[in-house]
Amino acid sequence: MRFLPSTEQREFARALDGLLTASDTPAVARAWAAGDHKPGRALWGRLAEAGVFGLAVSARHGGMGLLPAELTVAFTELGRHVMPGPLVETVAVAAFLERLDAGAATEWLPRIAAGEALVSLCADGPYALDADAADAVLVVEGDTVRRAEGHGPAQASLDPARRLFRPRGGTVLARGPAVTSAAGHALDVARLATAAQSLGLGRALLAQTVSHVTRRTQFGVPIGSFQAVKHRLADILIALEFAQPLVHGAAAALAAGAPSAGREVAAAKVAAGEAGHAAARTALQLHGALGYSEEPALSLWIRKARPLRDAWGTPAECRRRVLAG
Amino acid sequence: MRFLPSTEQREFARALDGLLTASDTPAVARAWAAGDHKPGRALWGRLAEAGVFGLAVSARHGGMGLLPAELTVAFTELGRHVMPGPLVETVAVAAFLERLDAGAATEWLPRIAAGEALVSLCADGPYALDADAADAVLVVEGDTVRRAEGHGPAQASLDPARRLFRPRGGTVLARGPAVTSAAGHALDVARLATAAQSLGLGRALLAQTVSHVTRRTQFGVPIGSFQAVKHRLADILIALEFAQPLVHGAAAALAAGAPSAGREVAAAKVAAGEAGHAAARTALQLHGALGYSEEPALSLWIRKARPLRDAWGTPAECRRRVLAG
Amino acid sequence: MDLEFTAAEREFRDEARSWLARHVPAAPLPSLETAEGFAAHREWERRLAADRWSAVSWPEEHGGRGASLVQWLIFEEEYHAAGAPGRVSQNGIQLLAPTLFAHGTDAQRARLLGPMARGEVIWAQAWSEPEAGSDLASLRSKAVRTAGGWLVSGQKTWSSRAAFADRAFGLFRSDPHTPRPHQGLTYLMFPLDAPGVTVRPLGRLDGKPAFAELFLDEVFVPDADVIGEPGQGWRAAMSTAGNERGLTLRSPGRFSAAAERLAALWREAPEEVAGPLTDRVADAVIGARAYQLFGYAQASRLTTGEDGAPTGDLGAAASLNKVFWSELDLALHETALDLLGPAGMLADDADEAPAHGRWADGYTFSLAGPIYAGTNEIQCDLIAERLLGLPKGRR
Amino acid sequence: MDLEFTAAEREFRDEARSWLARHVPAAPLPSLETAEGFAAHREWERRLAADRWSAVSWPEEHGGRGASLVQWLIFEEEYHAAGAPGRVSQNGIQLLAPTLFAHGTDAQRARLLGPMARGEVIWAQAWSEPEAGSDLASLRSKAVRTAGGWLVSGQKTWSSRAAFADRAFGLFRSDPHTPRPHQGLTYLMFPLDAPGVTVRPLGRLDGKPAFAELFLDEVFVPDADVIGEPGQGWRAAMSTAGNERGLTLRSPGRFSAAAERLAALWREAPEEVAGPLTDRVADAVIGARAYQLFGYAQASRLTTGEDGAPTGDLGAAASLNKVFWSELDLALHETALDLLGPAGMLADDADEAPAHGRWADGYTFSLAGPIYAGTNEIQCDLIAERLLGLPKGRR
Repeated sequence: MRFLPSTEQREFARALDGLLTASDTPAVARAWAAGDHKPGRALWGRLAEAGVFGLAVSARHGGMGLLPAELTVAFTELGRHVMPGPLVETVAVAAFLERLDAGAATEWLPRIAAGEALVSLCADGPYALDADAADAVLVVEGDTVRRAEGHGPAQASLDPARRLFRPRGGTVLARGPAVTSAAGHALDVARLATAAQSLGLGRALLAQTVSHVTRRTQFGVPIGSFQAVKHRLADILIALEFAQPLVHGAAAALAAGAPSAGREVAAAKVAAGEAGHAAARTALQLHGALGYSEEPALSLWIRKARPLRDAWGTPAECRRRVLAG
Repeated sequence: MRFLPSTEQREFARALDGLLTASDTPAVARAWAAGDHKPGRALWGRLAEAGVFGLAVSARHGGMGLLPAELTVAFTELGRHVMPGPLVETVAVAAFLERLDAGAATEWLPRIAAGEALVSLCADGPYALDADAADAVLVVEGDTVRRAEGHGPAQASLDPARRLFRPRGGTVLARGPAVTSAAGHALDVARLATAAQSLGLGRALLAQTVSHVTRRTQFGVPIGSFQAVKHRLADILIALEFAQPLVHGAAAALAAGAPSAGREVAAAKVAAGEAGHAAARTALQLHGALGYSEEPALSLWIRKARPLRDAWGTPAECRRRVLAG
Repeated sequence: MDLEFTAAEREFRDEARSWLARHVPAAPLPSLETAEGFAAHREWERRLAADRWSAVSWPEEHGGRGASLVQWLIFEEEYHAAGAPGRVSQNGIQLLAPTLFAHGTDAQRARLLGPMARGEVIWAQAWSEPEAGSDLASLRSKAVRTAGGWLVSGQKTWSSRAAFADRAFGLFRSDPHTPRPHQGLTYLMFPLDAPGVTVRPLGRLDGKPAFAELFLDEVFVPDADVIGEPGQGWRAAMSTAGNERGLTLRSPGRFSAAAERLAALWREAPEEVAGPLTDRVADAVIGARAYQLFGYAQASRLTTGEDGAPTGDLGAAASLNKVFWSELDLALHETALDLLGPAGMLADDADEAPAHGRWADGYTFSLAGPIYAGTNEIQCDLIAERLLGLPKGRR
Repeated sequence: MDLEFTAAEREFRDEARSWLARHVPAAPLPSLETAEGFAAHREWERRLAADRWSAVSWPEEHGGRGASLVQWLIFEEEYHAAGAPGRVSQNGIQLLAPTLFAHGTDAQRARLLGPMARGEVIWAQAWSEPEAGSDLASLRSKAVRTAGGWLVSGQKTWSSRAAFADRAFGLFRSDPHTPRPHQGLTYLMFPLDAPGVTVRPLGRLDGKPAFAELFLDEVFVPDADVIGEPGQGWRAAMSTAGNERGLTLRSPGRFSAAAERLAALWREAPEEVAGPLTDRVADAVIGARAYQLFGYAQASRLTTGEDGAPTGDLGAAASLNKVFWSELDLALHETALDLLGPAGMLADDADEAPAHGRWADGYTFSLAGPIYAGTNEIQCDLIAERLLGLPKGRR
């Protein structure tokens, strides 16, 4: 057993980190929030070239098969760089269509793998993320799945880069127990990808805050020399360091098709979501009024932490799942 | 409205504080834990002379009528000085017998007021505190009350000064809805007195810890100059300062016979019990190995905090009561 | 430990309640952080003032009712229970006015308090600077003596309400050569449309322009707009800061009303959601009640004193309030959002937002609580050093 | 991110599991903190050692199995899942032995490890002194050079296991004239029944004599019982402290087993008790799993390195373990007691104590976690300064 990222996985992370750093993702996220999806779609294509979306698509549809470990690597980087858009939803739809193997699979999977299709998903609550930007919105209700025809008005949330829409109408694509089962699988993939995003988001928040408290002086010293500041940041590092193996372990369980996979994914989602949320709270507190202002890029990370914690299974839902055994 | 202790109440507190300080209560508590009740009973008599037990006994039985505010003053001091014995139980039984007005009232109330009778009570769970030391043990089950004939073996708990016994046998003293109603009233009195005890215990723990961290030096400075130490102690002060008005407010509600009294007593019990428990955890942590040792008197306070938090209504039960409206 | 209200207090409560029942707008006003909403809130202040409810604790000559502290607490309870609008005049009434009463001149009070109470002049605060947040004594913006007044220059930031307000008050360095940094500061006031003032609105976390940056370039401030002695501004400001931290800014009524709404939300939630949140909801209810009773005790202490002699000033005890209410407010709103699920994050401009986005807005607001008016870290240092007597150390 | 066990690892697990199933006593042994219980636990060590389960990671020549770190983790999981007795030999095997392997001589290893593994010699630690708790470098007990060895004098306290143990190890000041306090210390060992040693048992919080005070009056320690170079004891001790904080002392297996017992308790509890505790129980289960997986990752890192090069030493990362397991353990036991209600506080000598007082005992034990082996406050300073690179300040 060697429970660490492989050399390839570490190189994949570095490559994505480099690509995203060079792409000025904060500007992409601000444009996205303002309704300008162009820079986001352009970057989406480059991410596909780097192999991100193929990680949930089988070889026959142009992908590499479902690779949960690599998916967590990719989504950690996407979270670290506050990349906007229906990222989680697109890979969850891919996992769903792969399992369902309906006609829609042939239509959408190659386009997802190639980064040509942004697909949103409404399967957990009434809303679909970024339905206005998506090329398709799938809606799962009970044992049916349909492709929505349109959507209601945007529902603004505290993270302006995450706009929610109520999907409308559409025709049924498939129905039956296969839909329910594929949706359950897609939910696990969505949770895992969201957990990884929270983890990356938390890492970025910690790094930015460490850098800030080292530079910012008050009372004649860097505020990072105050013990109260040190201990808050130590707590965040601990939370992230112990969330990470849960995320990696959940990916391994999902890859192995272990019966415990749903529980492990739920545990990872709780730990990573709470760690990301705590990191945002601490980043805000230690940046003070600067952290509470929209203008510094930090606000992009702070605002995303709580929505990610709650998306695709609130901590409460996931805790119940953990205890359900 | 003047929501502060009156001059008389402050003088009563000072008098009890003086009496208990002069009586070496830590030695009394150690003797009590070792099964030697003599010093405890002697002090009990002096407390009665000071008027403590008459606070739950009517004038016609030798007391001053139920005075919840004065009772909280007294029990705060009893908690501050880790006075052992069935203190809460004795005043709860007094409140119970006053309401019930059965034959037992005439028999026991004058002796309680005079400090001649230690009475335990089993009404919330299977055990009676200090049944071996008590002159009587009342057992309330549903709508009946009986006086126990004996008791099982001592059940040692983490606080050796609080030994629990399962009461046995006995004859029924009264039965009917009056018993249930009187028991409900006695429960409120027991909760209020326990909350006040927790508050006093917490105050003493804070004072001892502040004194310790001011004197103890490590790394060349008093450990009280470390910000992490300061903030833990500030948190305890906050918890105690905001528990206190709840305890006083609950006493006022009980005195006024307000419909909200049960809820207010429950709220006070939660806040004071948790504050006392938190104070013990912090005292332990900041005393380090000294706090974890039995020999320093501090252990008497530390060990009593959690049992008081749970006695006569755990925080969970009391929180439910608060929300029951 | 008397919690019984006097006849006068009960009458006051009845009068406030019935006035509010008749006047509180049925639909929430538009957001305070928009020009339209600001105007609507200003109009509400005018209506409050017309019936002397704008600043109940002020003397009657300035438009108040000479209400006691307990009556003020009662008014706040009724105000929040009635779901009345946020107070756009808060900076003026709660922060500037106490300083004017303590350190201002009769002429200043006569000139400034009336328009403040009537919402005609809305005040912004101008404390912080980019390099002086928690460390307020390190202010750099300066006031240079000129004929009949001062020329004020520098940059202020996180100036709350300044995006739409009329005037601002703050501290400026009038003597750069003092041995200690909190000496040589002057407390003064200026119009936000004065020559030399540039106001740049700043978005808070959710993007709403709740504050602004102020760029000041030789803004003339006449002597009449200096409060207290030049160079003695720190003392005057600290009495204001004490008010901000302590009894006045965060009235118990706000938390009692929010806790009741939270408990109602919890009772309506399905068991599987409500069950695990039981303790957190109960603690919010208990905390709000504790804060309310603590407020009564503080009011009693200020009025009649522990020993019958009024203390007049909360001193460092104000830090207890600050930490408690800000943590209570945050916990309460975190719990509310957890009860609501992801939809709780929908903002007030989402038409499907639960309770018109009130919980989301309250959450954003609560996030600032542990930061402003002296961070909670600094408050805890003060509590430890001044109330517990722990040795001062480097923080 | 491979979590698949090798064939050798699976075989090792099966062998351990089946041995434990056959040998773990059905009824709990008497408390380790009594003379009778101490003897029973010593006997259990002998039985473990007879089949080479006492110190699985040691080389075979010293009675171990040369097990890998992952195998050691597996053994611990099985050991705790089987509900096997507490390890009375822990001070020796987990704290002293690693130091002997790193800094001892072949002769010392040959002489000391066998009896240690077989429970023939039980070791106590003698680190703390009344004035040197967290600030271990300020030790005052001294070792004075004499013919063929050292004369050791002073007072040690909170010496765990010393009430019943055979020998002790610790640090003593052999050179009082060094520029820095952690220089001039010598690491040495001595019998607890040597002339000049007085052992006074000390009760822990629940009164059980879990440690003792040692009064040392010119106790002779031969050169053969010094570990490493005289005056260089700090370095050797820190490698031991690293072990205590890090991977070895608190094995994940202990928390996984406790979390499973907690979840079982929660499932049996009535809904009104269990409901509000849902999140805390789930967090204990999640925390235990996180700690287990974190252990696998650390073992991988130590064995094969992040980049294929073994790191050999956890360094400051050991502080992450220490804070995490101690807080997890405390939260887990607080939750268990809350589930059990007041009866949860009944001690093991109460015949009605739930689970034979195991939860109560575990709670008392968990209270010490944030204190010993370097308080969590100090660990958090280390994490902030060494792992996050924050500026050193006065603590």
